[in-house]
Amino acid sequence: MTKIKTLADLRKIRDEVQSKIRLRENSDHPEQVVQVKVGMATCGIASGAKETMKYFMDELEQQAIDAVVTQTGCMGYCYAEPTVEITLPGKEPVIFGFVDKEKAEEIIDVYIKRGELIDGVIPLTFRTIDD
Amino acid sequence: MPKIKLAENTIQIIKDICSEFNHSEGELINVLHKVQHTLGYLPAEVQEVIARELKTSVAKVYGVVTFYSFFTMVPKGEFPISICMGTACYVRGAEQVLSEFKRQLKVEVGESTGDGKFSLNCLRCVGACGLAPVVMVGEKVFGRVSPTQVKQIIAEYREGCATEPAKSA
Amino acid sequence: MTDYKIHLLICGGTGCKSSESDEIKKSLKYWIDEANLKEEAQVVLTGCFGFCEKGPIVKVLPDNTFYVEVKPSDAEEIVKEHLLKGRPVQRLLYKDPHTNQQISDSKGMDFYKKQMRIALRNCGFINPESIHEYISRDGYMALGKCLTELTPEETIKEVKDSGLRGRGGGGFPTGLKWEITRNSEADQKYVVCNADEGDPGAFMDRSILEGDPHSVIEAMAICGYCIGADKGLVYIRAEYPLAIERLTTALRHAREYGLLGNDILGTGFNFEIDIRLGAGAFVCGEETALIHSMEGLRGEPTFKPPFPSVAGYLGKPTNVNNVETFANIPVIINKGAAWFSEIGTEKSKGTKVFALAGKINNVGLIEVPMGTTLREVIYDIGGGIKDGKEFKSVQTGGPSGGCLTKDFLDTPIDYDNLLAAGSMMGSGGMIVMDEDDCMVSIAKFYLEFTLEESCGKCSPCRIGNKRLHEILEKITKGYGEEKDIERLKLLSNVIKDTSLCGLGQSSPNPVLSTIANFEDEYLAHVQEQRCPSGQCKALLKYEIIEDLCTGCTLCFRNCPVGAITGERRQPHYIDQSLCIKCGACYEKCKFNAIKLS
Amino acid sequence: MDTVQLTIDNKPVVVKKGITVLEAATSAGVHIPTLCHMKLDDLNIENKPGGCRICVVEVEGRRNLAPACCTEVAEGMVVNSHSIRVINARQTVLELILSDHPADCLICAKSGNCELQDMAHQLGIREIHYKGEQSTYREDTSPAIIRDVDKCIMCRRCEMMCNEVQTVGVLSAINRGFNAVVSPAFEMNLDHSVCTYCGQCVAVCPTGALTEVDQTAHVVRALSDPDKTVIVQTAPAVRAALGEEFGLEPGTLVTGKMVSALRRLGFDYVFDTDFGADLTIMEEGTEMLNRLSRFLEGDESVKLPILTSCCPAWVKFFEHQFPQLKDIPSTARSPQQMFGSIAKTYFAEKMGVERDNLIVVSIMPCVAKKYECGRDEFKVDGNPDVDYAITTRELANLIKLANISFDRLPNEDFDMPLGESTGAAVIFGTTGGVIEAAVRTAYELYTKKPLPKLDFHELRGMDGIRQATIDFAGFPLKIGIAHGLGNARRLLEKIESGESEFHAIEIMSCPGGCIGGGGQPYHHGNAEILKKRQMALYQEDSNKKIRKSHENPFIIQLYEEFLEKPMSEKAHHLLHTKYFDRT
Repeated sequence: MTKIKTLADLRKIRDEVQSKIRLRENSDHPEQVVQVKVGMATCGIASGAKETMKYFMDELEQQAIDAVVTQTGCMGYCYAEPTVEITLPGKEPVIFGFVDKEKAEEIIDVYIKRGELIDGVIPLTFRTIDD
Repeated sequence: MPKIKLAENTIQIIKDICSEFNHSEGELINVLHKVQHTLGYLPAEVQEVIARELKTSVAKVYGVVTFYSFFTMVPKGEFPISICMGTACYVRGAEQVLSEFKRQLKVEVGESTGDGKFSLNCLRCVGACGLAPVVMVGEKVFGRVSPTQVKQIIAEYREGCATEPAKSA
Repeated sequence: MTDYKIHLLICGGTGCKSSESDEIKKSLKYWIDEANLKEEAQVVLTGCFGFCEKGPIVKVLPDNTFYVEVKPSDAEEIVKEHLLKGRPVQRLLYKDPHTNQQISDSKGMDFYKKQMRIALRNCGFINPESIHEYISRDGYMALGKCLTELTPEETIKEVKDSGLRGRGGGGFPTGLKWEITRNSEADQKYVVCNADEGDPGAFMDRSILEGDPHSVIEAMAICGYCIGADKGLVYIRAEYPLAIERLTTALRHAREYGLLGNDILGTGFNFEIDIRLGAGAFVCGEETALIHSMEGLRGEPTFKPPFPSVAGYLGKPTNVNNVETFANIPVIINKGAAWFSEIGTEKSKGTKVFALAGKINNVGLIEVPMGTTLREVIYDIGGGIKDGKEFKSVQTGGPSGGCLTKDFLDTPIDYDNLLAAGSMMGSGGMIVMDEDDCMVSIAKFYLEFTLEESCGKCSPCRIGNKRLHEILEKITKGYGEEKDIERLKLLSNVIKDTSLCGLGQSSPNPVLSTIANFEDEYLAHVQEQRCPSGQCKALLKYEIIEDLCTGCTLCFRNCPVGAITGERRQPHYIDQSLCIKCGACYEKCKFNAIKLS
Repeated sequence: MDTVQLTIDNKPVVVKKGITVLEAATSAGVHIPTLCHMKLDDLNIENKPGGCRICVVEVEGRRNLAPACCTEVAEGMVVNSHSIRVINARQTVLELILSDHPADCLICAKSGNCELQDMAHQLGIREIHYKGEQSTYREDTSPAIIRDVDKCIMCRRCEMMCNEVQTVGVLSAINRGFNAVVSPAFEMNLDHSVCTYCGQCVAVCPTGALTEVDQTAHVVRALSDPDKTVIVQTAPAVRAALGEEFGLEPGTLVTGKMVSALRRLGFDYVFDTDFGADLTIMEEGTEMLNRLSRFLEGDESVKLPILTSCCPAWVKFFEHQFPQLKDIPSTARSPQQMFGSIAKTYFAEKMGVERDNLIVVSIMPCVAKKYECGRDEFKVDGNPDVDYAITTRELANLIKLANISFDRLPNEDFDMPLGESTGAAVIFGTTGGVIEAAVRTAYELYTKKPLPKLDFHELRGMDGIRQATIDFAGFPLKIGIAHGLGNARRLLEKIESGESEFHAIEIMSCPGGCIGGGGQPYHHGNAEILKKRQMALYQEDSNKKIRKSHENPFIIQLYEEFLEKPMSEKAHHLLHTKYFDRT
């Protein structure tokens, strides 16, 4: 890793990362990837988020679905842990609650592969600093 | 208190940890953490070595060890059981779960079973309030535990299927 | 890939479920089938929309139409009018109470989203172990701005103007604290982040450190710049292994990128952060106790003044803020004090994170603007009380706070209002209680906590709380007298008035607030030896209903103390003087012949 | 001088900036009650944890009551020390403390001297409204100190004394909450610890949680045994403090009354430890001169400085903490032990009493002396040179027990020969006194010239560490003095690091020396009392006809008849000792 020596360096890195993300989000390119974010705070892990994350990684790889599975912090929906956010190419992110193996399987089969929403979607209930 | 002589290599481990923290008295709590992490507990003899290495009084070390609930002078059970007594768990029945564990294991909080398999402790909020009441066995979290499940949880560990313990939640 | 053109989202949150979500779903499906839209429209049950007072809610995608208070009988009209003819059903749209205008596109009605995420802005969005993702969301830009564009004084002014107050509970103005520490002359100063979150049932700080550790690092560096410190310490609970791990990773990345260390961003500013582990002592949340703990001592508080901002860690000026306070700082710098101070109430700016838990449907970590009412939090965000039970009380402020009744539900949450209501903001635990909770037992529960966590240094806290607890114990065991209630009040007030630190000064609050708000429950305990919510075991009475008892002797055989007598095939009888209320008979009886009163 | 003006109980007061409300109130004649707070002016000893909360006052504009002992005065502050709110709080807090305290005042060792008892009286507590569990602990009986921890009120004075003043580090607060208490590590007994038995914890304990081991019953039994000859020796500091127990002004010398009281108690001979002190000077002074002259001759095996060894707590301190230095202190026994040794040999022989039938009792300002007389090195076939060491306080109790009106007693003289002493021996009781006595003798022995003046003011005072250079006829003798073991530690560390060089050092464990010993009448935090006792000893010294130890005629006689000369083989055997590494 190279050191960030000036504010300009920092801005450059920010812009690079942002454009990378934007590229991933906005491009209509068919090869673009599905993004899977698993809430991996203590509450999530206590409810089995690690197993859920592993399942997504294994299953998506086995089914040759181009996807990036990452972890994130607490989404706030402790009552519905484990929570997973799926972003299909060109679409708004969708959060699912109570994602155990069965639910993950359903998410892959129905939502990721077919684009059909399934029960258990958690609507966003908050505004952010960007709103 | 009977004096146990510590093994030479145990003393060396403690000395090494103290060196790592520059034998600084101000690092006492960090030292205690690390030693407890390594040895499992902090018996009197260990505290004496730490006091000597950090050039402080053993009374002071003992005063610190007994102040913080994280430090223990007795070894924990093979399967340490912790009941979350955070408010969220309390209002969802943690107390009943705790008394069931006490009844089943025939131990009080802070004690270990005779066979050394289980020790029982309370802790304050695991943070899995959505799963209240919560019980931890080792690192494993059991959520929404009811008193009736207690027997089953214990049985699964006792029968030695600890590698694949009861399903959580 | 099936491509539905239309999605109908029905709120299936536990709160809404009781209002027939399943029926609505069934009904919608029926009419969609009838209309031959099976291939076009899909019905999906969702989690809570956070607008339960207007539930059940049906949202139609992609046009974002937001229907409120939908009944199963409305399904036909929604399908026929909206789906087939493209005409939204006007009467089901939300009406703005001020303008009386109907709002069809939910994008224009974000106001129903009661939450506003500032401190939690990155939690659940970014990978906490990726500094890149943090940077992509303007991470470290605030630090950059301070170091290159603002003087420390200007930065402090920004923080002061924002109106940010300490989120650890006390609510001391953050900017002022920074200024005082800046003005203390010393060769060395320290920035301390208090991450010793100890309230039972609170996990705000842990979630921030687990989800967005860099925001705290960045803020500490900004604070260091402002007060003239080059060293920061995070005092974190050892019980938070994941938070420690994520913070350690984040610190390493920040160092590797030169965002910590010497000559940060080429400005000549040096700043380094170390981690200090707590070891399980709630009192270490008090800043002087925390400092002593970091020095390797027993975490006993000392009298203030001198305040840590004058003489703190190793006797040097030390600025202590908690995690959530720090997490707000980068946003304030980036978006400006004016933006921040727009949010909240007159004296409490910004938002507050709460760990919402207890007898509530949507247990979770929430962040709301100051001024949001308790009702909005409990019913809209929290989805109401679990299992359709009656709301009884909400407890804020942890062991230092109080229990508020439904009379306070419309109180806008801020520091001063909660204090005036007899509770306090605290660090952000919010526990909801229902009709089954005994308020005397709740007060006793909190005192048990204080008792265990009192450091023992000052007499009122060490002995006074013990005595308070003993009186409560006596009451819950059925030996209470009416004068005990007066005694509780008197002793509580002296403990508050004379204790050395905040822990003792606030420890009787749960007792005082439950007496103030639920005196009738106390009276029932002491006058009638009765626990209205049936929680106090010792006050329960097991009785055999003669008509239902078959005389099977099962209860007789299971009673551990021989309190049950009776002939076979004759009704049995429980001797109340012998009964230990273990409930074994109640559990074993196959004929429901044992009643509890 | 910066001042601030404030109002205390409606009275405007102008005080120095930076002082506490408590100090300001005291200066204005308002007596705010305190319990945990203790301050010994001039000795840099202060305990103010702000823990007991008895001294709370109402400060206008503050939400909570403020502890007067740690609240600094501020301009315009309005303080009310006795509003109904304050009185109610103060009484309630005291009731709480009493609710966790055994109510056995009638039979408590501290009864009549207990600050908690006084407080209950002062605040008019007539009922304890709070009842509940009381903390109970095992009683710890060591050779010198009893810890009855049930009576601990967590004032932390003993902990402060043990750690900050004495740097012994045996006591610490342990546990927390209701279970918090002050204790040695692992709640072990003191005799398993590095405790020096200096007794400063006992000296400051406000209640009966820390007391000395009471041996008065043994003494009474010995006195009533017709087969025993019971002799008594009294340490120099006792005569300057005993009167306080009978209502006399601190600093009143009661030597003559003390002697007559002891005689009335039935002691067969009333002797003076001062005789032992003069003997100590002969041995220690000679040893010092020996080492010094060998050092000056270039003998590299000689270790300097020489350290005094009269104080048993100091001896135990270096045996635990500085065993590497155990060769430097003088090998001379303490005056108590020299006296005992001579009494049970020379005197017993002279009187024709069997050793077993001679009981030596010593009256000491000290609790460590109880431990010292029990050390194995000071026993012959199991029979100790000194049988019982009782404190000044215990003596007062004996006198009361014997219905003696102390203030009406005539002044009587010590018995001879072991009752004769010099002014040099008297000042053994204060810091600086031993070394001054040693200098008086060593100077004359070394220079063979009489001293031009006897008072060495440069060696006197109350500073914790003092140093002075005495001109020994052209040779500058560098002297160090430390009182309080913390000061001793600092001095030793300076020596170890080579920062300071001394030829001779005097160390006393207790602040002020033996006048402030753990067995003295309780000073209750008043340092003036210690100073008055010190003045009394210097007064006694200057009143004495003989003021140099080597001029004590009976000492001269003792050497002629029995010991031959200082450091002789016999002297070595009877008057010197050795030290042990106790780590």
